[in-house]
Amino acid sequence: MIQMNGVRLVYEPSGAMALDDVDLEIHEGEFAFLVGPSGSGKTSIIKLLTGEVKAERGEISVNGFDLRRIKRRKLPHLRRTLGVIFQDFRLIEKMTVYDNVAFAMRVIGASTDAISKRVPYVLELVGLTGYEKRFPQELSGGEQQRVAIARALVNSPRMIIADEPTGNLDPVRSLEIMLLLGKINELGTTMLVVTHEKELVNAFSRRVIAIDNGNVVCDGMDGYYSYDI
Amino acid sequence: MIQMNGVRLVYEPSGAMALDDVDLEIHEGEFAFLVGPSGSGKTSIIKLLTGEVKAERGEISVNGFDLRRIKRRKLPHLRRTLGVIFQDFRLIEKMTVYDNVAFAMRVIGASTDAISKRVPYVLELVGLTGYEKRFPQELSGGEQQRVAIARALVNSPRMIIADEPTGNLDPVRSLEIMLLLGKINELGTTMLVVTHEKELVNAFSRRVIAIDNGNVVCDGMDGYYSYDI
Amino acid sequence: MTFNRIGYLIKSGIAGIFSHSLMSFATVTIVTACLIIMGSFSLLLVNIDSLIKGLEKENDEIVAFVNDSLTLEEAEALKDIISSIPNVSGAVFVNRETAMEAFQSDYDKGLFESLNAETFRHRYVIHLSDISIMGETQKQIEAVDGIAKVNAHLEYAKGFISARNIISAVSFILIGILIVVSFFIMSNTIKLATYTRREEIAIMKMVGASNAFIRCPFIVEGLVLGIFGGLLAWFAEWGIYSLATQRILGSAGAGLIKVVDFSTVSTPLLLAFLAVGIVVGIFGGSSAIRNYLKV
Amino acid sequence: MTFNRIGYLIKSGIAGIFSHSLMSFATVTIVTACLIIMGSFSLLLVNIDSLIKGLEKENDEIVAFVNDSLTLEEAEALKDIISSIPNVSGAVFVNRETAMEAFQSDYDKGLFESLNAETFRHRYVIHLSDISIMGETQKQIEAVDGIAKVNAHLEYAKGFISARNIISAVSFILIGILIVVSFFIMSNTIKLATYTRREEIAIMKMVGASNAFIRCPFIVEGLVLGIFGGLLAWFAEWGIYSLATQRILGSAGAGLIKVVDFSTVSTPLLLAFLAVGIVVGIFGGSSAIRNYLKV
Ligand SMILES: Nc1ncnc2c1ncn2[C@@H]1O[C@H](COP(=O)(O)OP(=O)(O)OP(=O)(O)O)[C@@H](O)[C@H]1O
Ligand SMILES: Nc1ncnc2c1ncn2[C@@H]1O[C@H](COP(=O)(O)OP(=O)(O)OP(=O)(O)O)[C@@H](O)[C@H]1O
Ligand SMILES: [Mg+2]
Ligand SMILES: [Mg+2]
Repeated sequence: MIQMNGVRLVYEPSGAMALDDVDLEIHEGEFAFLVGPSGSGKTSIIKLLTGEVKAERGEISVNGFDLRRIKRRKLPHLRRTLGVIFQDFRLIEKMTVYDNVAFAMRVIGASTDAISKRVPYVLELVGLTGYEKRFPQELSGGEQQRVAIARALVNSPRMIIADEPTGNLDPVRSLEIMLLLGKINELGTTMLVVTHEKELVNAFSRRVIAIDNGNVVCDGMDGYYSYDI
Repeated sequence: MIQMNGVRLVYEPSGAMALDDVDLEIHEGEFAFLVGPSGSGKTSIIKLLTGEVKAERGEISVNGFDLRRIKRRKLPHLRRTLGVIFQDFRLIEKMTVYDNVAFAMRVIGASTDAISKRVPYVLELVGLTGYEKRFPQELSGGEQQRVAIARALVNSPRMIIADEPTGNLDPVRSLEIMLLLGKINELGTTMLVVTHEKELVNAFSRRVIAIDNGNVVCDGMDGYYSYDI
Repeated sequence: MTFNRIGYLIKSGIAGIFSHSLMSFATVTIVTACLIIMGSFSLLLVNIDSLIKGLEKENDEIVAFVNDSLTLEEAEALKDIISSIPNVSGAVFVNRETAMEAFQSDYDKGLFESLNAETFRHRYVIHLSDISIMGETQKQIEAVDGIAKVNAHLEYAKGFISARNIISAVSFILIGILIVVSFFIMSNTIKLATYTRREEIAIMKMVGASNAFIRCPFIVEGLVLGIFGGLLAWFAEWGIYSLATQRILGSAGAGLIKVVDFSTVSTPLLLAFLAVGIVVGIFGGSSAIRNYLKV
Repeated sequence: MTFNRIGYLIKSGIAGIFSHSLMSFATVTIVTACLIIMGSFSLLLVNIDSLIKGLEKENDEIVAFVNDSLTLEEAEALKDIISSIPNVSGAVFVNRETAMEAFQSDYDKGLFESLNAETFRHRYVIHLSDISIMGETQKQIEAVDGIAKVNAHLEYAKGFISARNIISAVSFILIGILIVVSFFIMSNTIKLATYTRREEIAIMKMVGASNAFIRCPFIVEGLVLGIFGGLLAWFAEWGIYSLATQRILGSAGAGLIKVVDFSTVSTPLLLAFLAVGIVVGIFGGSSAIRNYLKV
């Protein structure tokens, strides 16, 4: 569950205003697309939700954590309830594909047993069976993106936040991944997906939140990629 | 001008075969899309063309340079005839947007005068006026991608090679960039564009080279995104 | 924390050493290098100290002249009294004839042939335990009934004490510089080595890892590197010291000098090296990443 | 290369120092630290050397006894001959009366009161320029007509020569270790510092930059950091040395010891520091990136 009220975000030291008075509510179990032109503030919203940056003003709450008042050492607890697919992947270069995914499970204290069962399964879901021992630099762009997706899924988190999860994937794979996210959502996981893929958004008919220039400009359940209205 | 004959590429030490017996010819002034599923070998072809990796077998020639026989210290000369937009952007973190773009001009020995005229013009073309003093980490994903595009254009190279230049851009920006590349191609620049954007490929009706699993599976002038035939 | 988890943290700490091999190599070699500098200097000081102690032993002589009025027997009887004075480690009685012969042999044959033994006095040649209180001991001996006069080379004693003072001052300063500078070098090296991993750490934080979970492998890594650096430095020091002492013993002043054997200092040196290595490793490893944990 | 381009390369070299401030800071401080260690040790050696030279000056005395058969005038006339012997830096004539008084004052008043001045001989107290050839000079003086006998403390001379030999052997070894270790530390540091920039270099290569174009700013950067490190070390050494000498002069053995003034060594020290800094900077800067240029 996400709740943002009157949130303003300014990046220092450049003083660039990334978000200005954003109100947003996403309920438990909902599936929402977040769309908007390049530089409109989509990634900034995600950074706020994960506690990577702090809002200058406004209330933010994610999965019951109050981001305005959270203590630094509580942040890991919030993050463990989230599965985030980062726009720039953020894989650990010195770890293999397997370890990158397994790391997210180790962090929550999963047993070796659980890890060795779950990781191969998730890697298969994103079509990376056989790539376990590769390092990120030995993968194609799309393969790296799929490792990032696998890592976000592996803990079956309460909420998945995906920042352009299919930007480096071909149309067929993109559809597959989006269908997978849809299925996971049906099992109860809240889903927030940033994307530029007009086709996919239109085909899915879910809630679409459009943002432009740091403001929510459109928020409809009809599900059309139409931030330019 | 690109010519590849019977090219095979194997990545060591994993021994992964990325390309297997690829034949490809792209003429001076041509505009070609290169499409294919994730991990099919598109970026690998580009790495071969820029001399970043060496083929295990086969002949490659780019803009008159014989890649099989080129001396290491001649590589910069080849690369200066190319404008490459990398899938992972490859911006220099410690340089501002302006310096990242200007660096490509400094490399070829351009005068300060020429640089201070050309760089702002190219940044305007990709919609980044006002972002000159920012560092790459202070930009959104799409903005970083546009810096990479600007750097590839700034020297008006003989050939532009773009690896998913619009993967992080919204549909409107994507179309703008693609139209820009089309216009530059009309002025004589050879253009090789890797993309997953089915819509754009179909709208452009140019040559489409489809690759799958390290092989060219389809090469048609009719211009349809259809590697799955 | 479960057993599994601790095992993983230790394993990943050791794995970190290999996956960042340049960093590990540089850190170990620099730690080793600094320890070698500190160790070589310490061994030099140990040798200088033992050398001075040796010289003191050879120059702690006091001569106490016996009153002319005492008979030979009475003079000899003073021995017990003198020996019982604290700080006197030994007293040898020399009668006037022996003293004269010794005097004459110091000079040209025949120059003092006419001398009469009566000109000389019975005497005691006394050695001390601690030459720094030679003055007081001299007064105590003078206070003995039957002793006429005590000749002590107080200026030698003063010289040795000054030499020791100066050497300890110089050592103090140089070892101070070495320790400060070495820790500086080592901590900067670890900072450099972890700098390249700030992204790794940031990603770990974003995936929900707690600070302790991230820090633990770093500490294990630092510990292992520190121990390794300490051991390496110890072996290197052994080799260098053996070569150096061989060279010195082979040189001109061979007879004059005694070097401390490596076996007598090897254990404290090893312990010191390991301690410094471990402290630097653990402390460096955990403090260097502190800045990167604030994500 | 145009003027513009050279200007850019130099500018970007200096800019590199600031944009990689942690790297630059660590490199400069480590270079400085190593130079301080080397410098402190060299200054210590300079002082020990000057101390030994001073002690030699005080112990280069030879006494030449004049034949009894010569008259006072004849004995005094030998002075010119003795002074003309090479390595004799000074000869003072002492007649037998003065010699006897000096002898008597060395002992208890009255003990040798009965002595006759005739027992003593006229003599020359001779000082040398170089005590290492004391033996030969002694023989040359003995060969002078009218000289009966020459007393020379050959064992002192031998002692000083051995001391010098040992000290130079120890210095040789320690300075060798210091130089090797310091260069090792410094080059490893530069390797670490440039490691974080391998991506930057790879990107530059991919955009068409030649090796020279990439290397040049690195060399400028290394040069500036090296010079800076050298200067910093020099100032630090100045401060440390002043403090150290104050402390030593203030300690017990103040009278015994003379320290070399910093001003007499400051120029060679500065030149050496700058030279090492520049060599390490340029060489380190260019060699460390060599591996990353092969893209
Ligand atoms: N660290 C930063 N410092 C300064 N400005 C920043 C920083 N990060 C982002 N910005 C600016 O904030 C604005 C919003 O950025 P954000 O990354 O949220 O965009 P986005 O919607 O994710 O765009 P894209 O689709 O291109 O990824 C942009 O104009 C960007 O330049
Ligand atoms: N350095 C490497 N070492 C080993 N294998 C590699 C390396 N780089 C790429 N590969 C493999 O080669 C194949 C082709 O990779 P390439 O990057 O060319 O794919 P691509 O067509 O660009 O895919 P994408 O659309 O996902 O970017 C992939 O299976 C990838 O795993
Ligand atoms: Mg974004
Ligand atoms: Mg690719």
